[in-house]
Amino acid sequence: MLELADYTFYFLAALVLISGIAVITAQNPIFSALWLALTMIGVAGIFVSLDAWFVAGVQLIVYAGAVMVLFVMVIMLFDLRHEIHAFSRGILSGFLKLASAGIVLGLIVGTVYRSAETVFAPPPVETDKMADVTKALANTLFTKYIFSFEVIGVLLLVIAIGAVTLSRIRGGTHASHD
Amino acid sequence: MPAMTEALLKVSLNHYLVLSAILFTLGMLGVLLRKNVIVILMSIELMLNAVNITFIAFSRYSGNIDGQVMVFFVMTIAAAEAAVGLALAVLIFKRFKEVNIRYFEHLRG
Amino acid sequence: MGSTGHHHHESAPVNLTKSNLMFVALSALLLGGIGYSLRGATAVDGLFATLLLAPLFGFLFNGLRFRSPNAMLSGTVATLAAFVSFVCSVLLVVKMSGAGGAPLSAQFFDWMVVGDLSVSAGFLVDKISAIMILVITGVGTLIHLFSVGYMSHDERPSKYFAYLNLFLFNMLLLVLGDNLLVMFVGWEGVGLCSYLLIGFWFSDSEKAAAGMKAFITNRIGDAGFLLGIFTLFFLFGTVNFSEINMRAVQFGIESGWAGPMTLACLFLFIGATGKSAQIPLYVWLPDAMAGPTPVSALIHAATMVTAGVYMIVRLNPLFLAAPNVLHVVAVVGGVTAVMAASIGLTQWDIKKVLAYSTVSQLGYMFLAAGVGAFGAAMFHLMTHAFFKALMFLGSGSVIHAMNGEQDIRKMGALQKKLPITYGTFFLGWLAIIGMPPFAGFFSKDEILWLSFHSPLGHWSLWLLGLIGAVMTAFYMTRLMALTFWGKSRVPAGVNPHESPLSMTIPLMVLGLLSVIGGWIGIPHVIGHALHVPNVLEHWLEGAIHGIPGLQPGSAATEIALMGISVSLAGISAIAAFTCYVRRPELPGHLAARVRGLYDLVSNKYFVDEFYFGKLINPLVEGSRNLWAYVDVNFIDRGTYLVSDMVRGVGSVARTVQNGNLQQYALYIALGVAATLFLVMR
Amino acid sequence: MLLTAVTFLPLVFALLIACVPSQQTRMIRVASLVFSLIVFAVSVVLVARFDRSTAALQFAERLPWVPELGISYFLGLDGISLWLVVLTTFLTPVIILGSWESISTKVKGFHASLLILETAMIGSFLAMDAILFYVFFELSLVPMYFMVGIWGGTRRVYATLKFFIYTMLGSLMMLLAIIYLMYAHHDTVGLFSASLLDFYKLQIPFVAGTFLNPQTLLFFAFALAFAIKVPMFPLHTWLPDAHVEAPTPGSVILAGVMLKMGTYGFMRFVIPLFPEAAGYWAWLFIFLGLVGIVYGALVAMVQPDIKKLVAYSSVSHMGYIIVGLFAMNVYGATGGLYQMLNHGVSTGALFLLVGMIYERTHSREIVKYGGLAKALPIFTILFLIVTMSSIAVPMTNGFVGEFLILLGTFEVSRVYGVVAVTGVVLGAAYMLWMVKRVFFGPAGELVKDDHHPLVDLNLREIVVMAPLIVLVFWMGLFPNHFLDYSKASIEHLIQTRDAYQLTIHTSAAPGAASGVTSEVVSAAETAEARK
Amino acid sequence: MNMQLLQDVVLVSPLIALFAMSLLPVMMKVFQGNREPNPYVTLFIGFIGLSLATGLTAALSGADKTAFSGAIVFDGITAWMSYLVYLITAVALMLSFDHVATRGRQFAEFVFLMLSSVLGMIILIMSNDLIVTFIGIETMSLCLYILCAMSKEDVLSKEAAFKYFILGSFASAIFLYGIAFIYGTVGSTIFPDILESVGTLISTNTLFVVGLAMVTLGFAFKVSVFPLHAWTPDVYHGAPTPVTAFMATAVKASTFVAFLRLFESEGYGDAVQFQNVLQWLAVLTMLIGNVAAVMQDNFKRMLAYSSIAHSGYIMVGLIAAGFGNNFDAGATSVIFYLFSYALMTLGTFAVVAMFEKAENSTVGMNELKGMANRYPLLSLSLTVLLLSLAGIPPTLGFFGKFYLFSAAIEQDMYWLVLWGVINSVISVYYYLRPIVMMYMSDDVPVEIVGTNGMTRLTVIFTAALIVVLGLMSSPVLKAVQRSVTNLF
Repeated sequence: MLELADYTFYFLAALVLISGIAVITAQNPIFSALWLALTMIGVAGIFVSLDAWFVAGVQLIVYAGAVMVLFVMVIMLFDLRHEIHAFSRGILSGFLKLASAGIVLGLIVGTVYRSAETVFAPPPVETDKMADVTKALANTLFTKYIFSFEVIGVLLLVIAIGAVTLSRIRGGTHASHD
Repeated sequence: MPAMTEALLKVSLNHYLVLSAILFTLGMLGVLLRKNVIVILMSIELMLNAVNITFIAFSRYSGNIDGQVMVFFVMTIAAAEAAVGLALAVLIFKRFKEVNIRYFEHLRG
Repeated sequence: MGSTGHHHHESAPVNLTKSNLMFVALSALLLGGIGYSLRGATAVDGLFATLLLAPLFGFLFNGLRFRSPNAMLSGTVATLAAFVSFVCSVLLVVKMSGAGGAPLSAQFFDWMVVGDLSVSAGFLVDKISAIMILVITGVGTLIHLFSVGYMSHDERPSKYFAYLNLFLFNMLLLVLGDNLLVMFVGWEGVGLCSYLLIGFWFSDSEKAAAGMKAFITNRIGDAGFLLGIFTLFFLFGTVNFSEINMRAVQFGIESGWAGPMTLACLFLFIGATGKSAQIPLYVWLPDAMAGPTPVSALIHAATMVTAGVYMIVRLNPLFLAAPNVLHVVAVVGGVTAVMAASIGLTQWDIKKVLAYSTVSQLGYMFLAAGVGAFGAAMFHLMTHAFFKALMFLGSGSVIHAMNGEQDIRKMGALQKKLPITYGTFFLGWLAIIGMPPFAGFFSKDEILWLSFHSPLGHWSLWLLGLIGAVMTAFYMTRLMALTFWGKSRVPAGVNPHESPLSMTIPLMVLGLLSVIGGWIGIPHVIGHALHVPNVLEHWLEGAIHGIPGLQPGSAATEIALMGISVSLAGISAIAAFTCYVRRPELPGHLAARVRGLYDLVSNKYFVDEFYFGKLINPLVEGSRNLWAYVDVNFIDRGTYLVSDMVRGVGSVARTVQNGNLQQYALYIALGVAATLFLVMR
Repeated sequence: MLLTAVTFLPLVFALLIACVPSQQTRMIRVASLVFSLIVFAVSVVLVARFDRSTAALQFAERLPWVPELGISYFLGLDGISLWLVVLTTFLTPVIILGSWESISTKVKGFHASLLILETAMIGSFLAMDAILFYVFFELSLVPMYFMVGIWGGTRRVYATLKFFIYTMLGSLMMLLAIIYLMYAHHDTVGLFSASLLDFYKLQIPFVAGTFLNPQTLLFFAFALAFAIKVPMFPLHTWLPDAHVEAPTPGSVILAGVMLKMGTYGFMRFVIPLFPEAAGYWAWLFIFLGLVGIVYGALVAMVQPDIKKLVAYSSVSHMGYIIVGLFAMNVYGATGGLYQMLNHGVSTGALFLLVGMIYERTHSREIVKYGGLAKALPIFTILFLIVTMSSIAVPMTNGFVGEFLILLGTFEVSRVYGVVAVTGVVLGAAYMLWMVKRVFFGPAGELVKDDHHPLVDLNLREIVVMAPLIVLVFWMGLFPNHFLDYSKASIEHLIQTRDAYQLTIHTSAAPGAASGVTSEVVSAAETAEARK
Repeated sequence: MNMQLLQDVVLVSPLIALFAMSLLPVMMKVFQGNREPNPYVTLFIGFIGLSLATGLTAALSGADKTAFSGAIVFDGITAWMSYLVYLITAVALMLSFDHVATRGRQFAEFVFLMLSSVLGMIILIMSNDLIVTFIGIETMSLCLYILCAMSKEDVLSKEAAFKYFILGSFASAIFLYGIAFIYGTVGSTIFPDILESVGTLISTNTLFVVGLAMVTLGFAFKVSVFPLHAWTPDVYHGAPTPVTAFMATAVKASTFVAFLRLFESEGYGDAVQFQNVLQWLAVLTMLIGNVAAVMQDNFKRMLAYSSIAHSGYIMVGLIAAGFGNNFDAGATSVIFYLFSYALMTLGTFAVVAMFEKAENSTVGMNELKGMANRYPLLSLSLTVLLLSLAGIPPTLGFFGKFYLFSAAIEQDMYWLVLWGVINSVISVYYYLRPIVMMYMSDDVPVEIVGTNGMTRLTVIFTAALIVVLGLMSSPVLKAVQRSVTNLF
């Protein structure tokens, strides 16, 4: 008996996959970006279907929001339009690329069916409310994972400075033009 | 037979894992096949998203909240990566006036 | 020749000081050596030491002033050195016979002591070596003396005399050594001197090549000798002659071919064929005539080439224990005697004739040894030393007179111009063709008789000897006729003149010896009638084992055989005289009749051609191929193949590293796929 | 301390030389000569204080180096290594004097390299710890590499690389084997040790007839390293190239000492460590040695280049040594050891002489010579003497060694003996043929050049050659003066080959008996005793 | 603040100190109105930061404990490897100070990023949790991507940075995916938990094996193991040489430690297939590195390939540690090798740095021709360094290789060692080539221009150290052994 949750999953999965395929097939990067945003939203939906409310929210804000804006801005900056050679050429390498990706996929899927089912055969425990999950998440984050959390903070600072640095790099031929 | 099909169609952990595997593969293919560096960056984001689905799915089905924390970290790092990547992209665009990776083959041999 | 030589003479004063320095140093070394060897020495030790070291001193003296053109000084010192040796030899022999014939020995120092092998520098004079040292130092002294005149015009007489003295030293080592190893030292040493002296006029490529040929051919023999030493050492645990002989007797007679003693004797005989120029290793000796003629007389006639015979005689109990080898020795000796003699029939070079004659006469000695007649072998060795040295020196005198000409077709009627030479040569001729009562008659006759009569002999061996004797008479008469008799064919501008006294005195002494030398070994059939004892046989008694199973022979047979050989030789000589003096056109006709045979013989049976064409050149060519194919093309090529493989893979790796980012990503993806696949398998 | 002194004095001297300004070439040369003579003097002291009655290690010094893996600084001297050390210290001053004029560029570097090389070589002969040995063994490659590569001929880079890589390949296999032995020792005794003395005590499993058993594999790993160094027949091709391109001193040291490190390795490591395998595979090594003798001689015969000819003659001579060692009797082993010294002296001398003539004509092509005997008599005499030594004419050193080897070979098998003896003939053939073409006959194109008349050897060159010539005869006439020192060791090796043990000679090492050393040694001994 | 947290914070005090000091120059720059502080001051502050961190690490050493709920561990290896990374960083800073491509207007940021990268490395070294490992790797890598681009050179460095970035992120995604699988199967990402379940899961649960393989490959990328090595030559070539030196040594050292920690379990004993795959990767890594290096004419590229090959050697030790019965011996050999490798590589790259005169020049082999005539000491030092890389005794490189091979032989991995030996022989060929150029050519040498006192010092210092420590490797070995077994 398929329930609503199952149909929801299939819908979201279709959304994620279709938009995912579109991301890598769209000739125009700006469309890729838009499709990527849709994928992110789909993934956020998947998160919700897995009761990860808080993470879904963060996904929407950080990914579909901030990161995508970054992408779009850069694309606008470059003023890129339709590309003539969007895909790399080469029959052999193309075949190998598809084949290797296919093998990886096949192996993982095969493995999933061989082992995950047995490990997680019992149905998942239902968690009650969204708030509980978020609370538990916060608890874990600030106790068990406090070190990682702090380091991530430092990392963001470093990256901020680094990104600024990158944008200010001058030298070589440019330096001489100054 | 229908029962079998139904058992297969009934959403379980495996479905999420397969979904994430496919998405991951799509991301891989994007990195492998697309020539525009921006799209390659996007493909990497796809891969990270796929990983996130795996984390959340495992977390949910094992009742272990740690997975969600990890997703949290991954997202942050993904954002950092995107920042650095785009900054680099801008940098090379300034130098090469191109973002097609086939122009970046000076280092070889 | 002259210009470069002068150049060195001019620069000599500077360098001479250096060599003087060396001279002083080496003299000190030598004196030290003498002192060392005389530590607590008895008189015998001292005699041995002086005997050996005198020529060595001469060598060093002349060797260090090798640039000096002063033939007089060099020659005098060298001759004196040889003479001192001779005096010592005489003293030693006298001392020995005074002591009842017991061998005298001297041990100087331990040479090699390893494991069970213990070799000392030990020397021994017994009755066998007594004959040898007397011949060597005696004839040697004469030849040194002869050389003083002969080499007076040479550029480097000092070097020559140095070599000659070194040869004497080594030859004495050879005969005096009380064990196989010391003998081998001399054995190789004389080979070395022979090499140096044959190639003495090294500017001529052919002469240098002749020296090399001699050395290498000898080396083949030496290799056999070494194997013989090894076999004997592992059989008896010693290399000492007396012990070997003693043990050989204890071991008894060995039949078959694979026994250790037989093998050892065969190996040693290979050595003997090398040194004594027997089939198949005789080829070096005719070429060795490239050296100065006195050298030919001393080394290649009187002394060194007889070393093989001496060695067999020295080890006679051992050889008697291996009768099969003795048969081989006899057959090889007999065949060599005939074959060399036949080649001698057709040679035109005066020295070549004598060389083949030497090979032939050495064959007789081996024939004698092979039938167990070791005494006869020693006897013939001695007489041969006298008359062959005489003839070589005589030929040297002729060549000297003819300004270096050696072709007898360009001589003739020299008997007037060179009376002393002719006279002495004549005596030698009579001796070698075996006319009684000259030296050769007695020794050769004893060999023929014993080869017939000895239980180890056979009538066919006698026949071989007889044929050889007939041929000898023919070619020797031919030589006499073409050189001294008949009409003069001397080219215009050459004025032969008799040699100086220093050269003729040795000739005369040797001529005398050629006449009387044989009298010490007068056969019993004659001696009995004349009441003359066989001194030599008496002398060698005890030192040499008698022929086992020898029955007293019938006197009639012996006399009959003697008559046959002497008369046939006489007829042969007369035939030769007829051919070359009376009717000089005859030999040409005869040769034309048997053209094929004549060509075969006059080309020495094409043995040299065979050796070079079938053995040596293929070896050299094969070595070139070895080098080209194994070293260069196979091993090196293989090495390069590996390095090329590495480089090939390296260039593939470079191509793969094409700079394309997605290609790299592909490698990662492939790596992931492969790893996952392999890990899960 | 004596052994340390003789080993490391050259290194110290090399450092001193390095401090001299490069322009002071004369001072560098003189200093190197004096220094190398000092080292030689120290080695003579070793000889003088050597107790020849024992096979045990003398003057032993042992200090922990890497105790975690049982590696120690362990030097010791016995009858096998004594003369090789002396040979090294003897040849070094000869080489320095011999290269007085021929090395004119980078003089400082050259002498420093030479002295470092001396340390490495002496160290290899003295090291009684496998790793220490390996260190010296490999270290010796480096200065040699530079000597060939910097002061060599036109194809020097090729030759020196070939030399280096060939040798390295072999020695790395040996390194693996050494490591295996260290663990084998650890497994059986419970302690790490890289000491040869401890290795000797190991019982390494051996199965006759198969290849894949520990002892056989270890045997071949060691043998490969040494066979390349020697070099044995199919692995010899680096040698002619290296010799031809090397400068004279390089050739001398290479032929004189470095090749002996290979044969020494066979004596010190291969045969006593793996007695069963060595016995079982002796036929193979004798066979290859015989092939080397004959092949080297034949190929030498057809060489157009004098130096290459001498190089191939080395292949032939080293073949004798291998055959002698694997005859595994006292004659073969003694002869082998003696031949190592002989070869060092006579081939070293030959290379020096070839170098001297090369300095005059700048060519080594045999066809361009001829009639040299007339132009350069002193040179010719010396060359002939050395030739005689090389082809083993009695009364020269070569004979004693070759005779004993052949004797030993013959004891193993008559067939081997007969084959080996052919080398005697072939040896004479190639050397004398070369002598004939170079020295005799009419003057060749290089010799008759009137504008540049050849000058005979000067006093320095004679002084260089004199000690070698003296040795040729000394060693030929009085071999016991040398062999007496080695007798005990060789007999010990041969007689107890299947259960070879070495002990440390305690009483007769007055110089080595410093407190620390003896303590360490005795500690090590008690540790062994406990086992 | 509870006591536990305080103790934990104390344990990471070196990191805090380092980070604080690294921020200082940047802050100065900000407060001075974007005016670059005196580079000497920047360098000095960097050194102070490193010394502080070193001092604090030393003060804390001896503590063998985990912190932050088992996220990090501070044991002997942590301390020892931290010293090494600090040392490398100090040298790399000196090289950067001298180098034409890195000194100048952004030196403060450069130092900041480099020290931040060190921060990531130390986290990586002390990480006891896969997610911390991941964060450490990312911190380290993201800084490195930027550092690679921070050259005055315009084309190659940018391309290198971008390639490195894309491939690095790609590999990170794979690494992360592996973590996800491990998390899913083990239920935790903490090393002790994972290592405890390795024994049971590796033969029963394929998903776990896939996860482990992916994590392994993630590490493999960072240490450039075949076939994830392809970025190495390009990035090493394009990056400014001081950064290359830093990457080649510090990254490898820290990543291998984390890699090693993943294998500190008895459970791998039966994982034959896993072992086989790793062995093949090791062999192919050695081969591809050495064989490709043979064909290089560019000195820097050659060194890049050689660094790939060295990863292969280290893998030998790693496999011996992971799949044998004596983890300590294997780990000791790996750490010892990392130490020796770092010294040799730093010295060699320092020579490369000296030869780079212009901003976008690369050093061809030919430029070394005749160098010995002009710069004898420098040539001698480079010779020592190269011989050490080739593993010729008595240098440190020889002993490094010796211990690696010893560890593998102890585990009867002869096949692997044999390949190691074959590769060592191949490597000799190309390591000798620069020596040939320097010594065996009479060409007029290139002149080294510019101020490079510290670089020169580095070359000579490392060369001397290599010889001295080679002859006295025992103390070093003992220290490493103690650090591995935590017996202080």
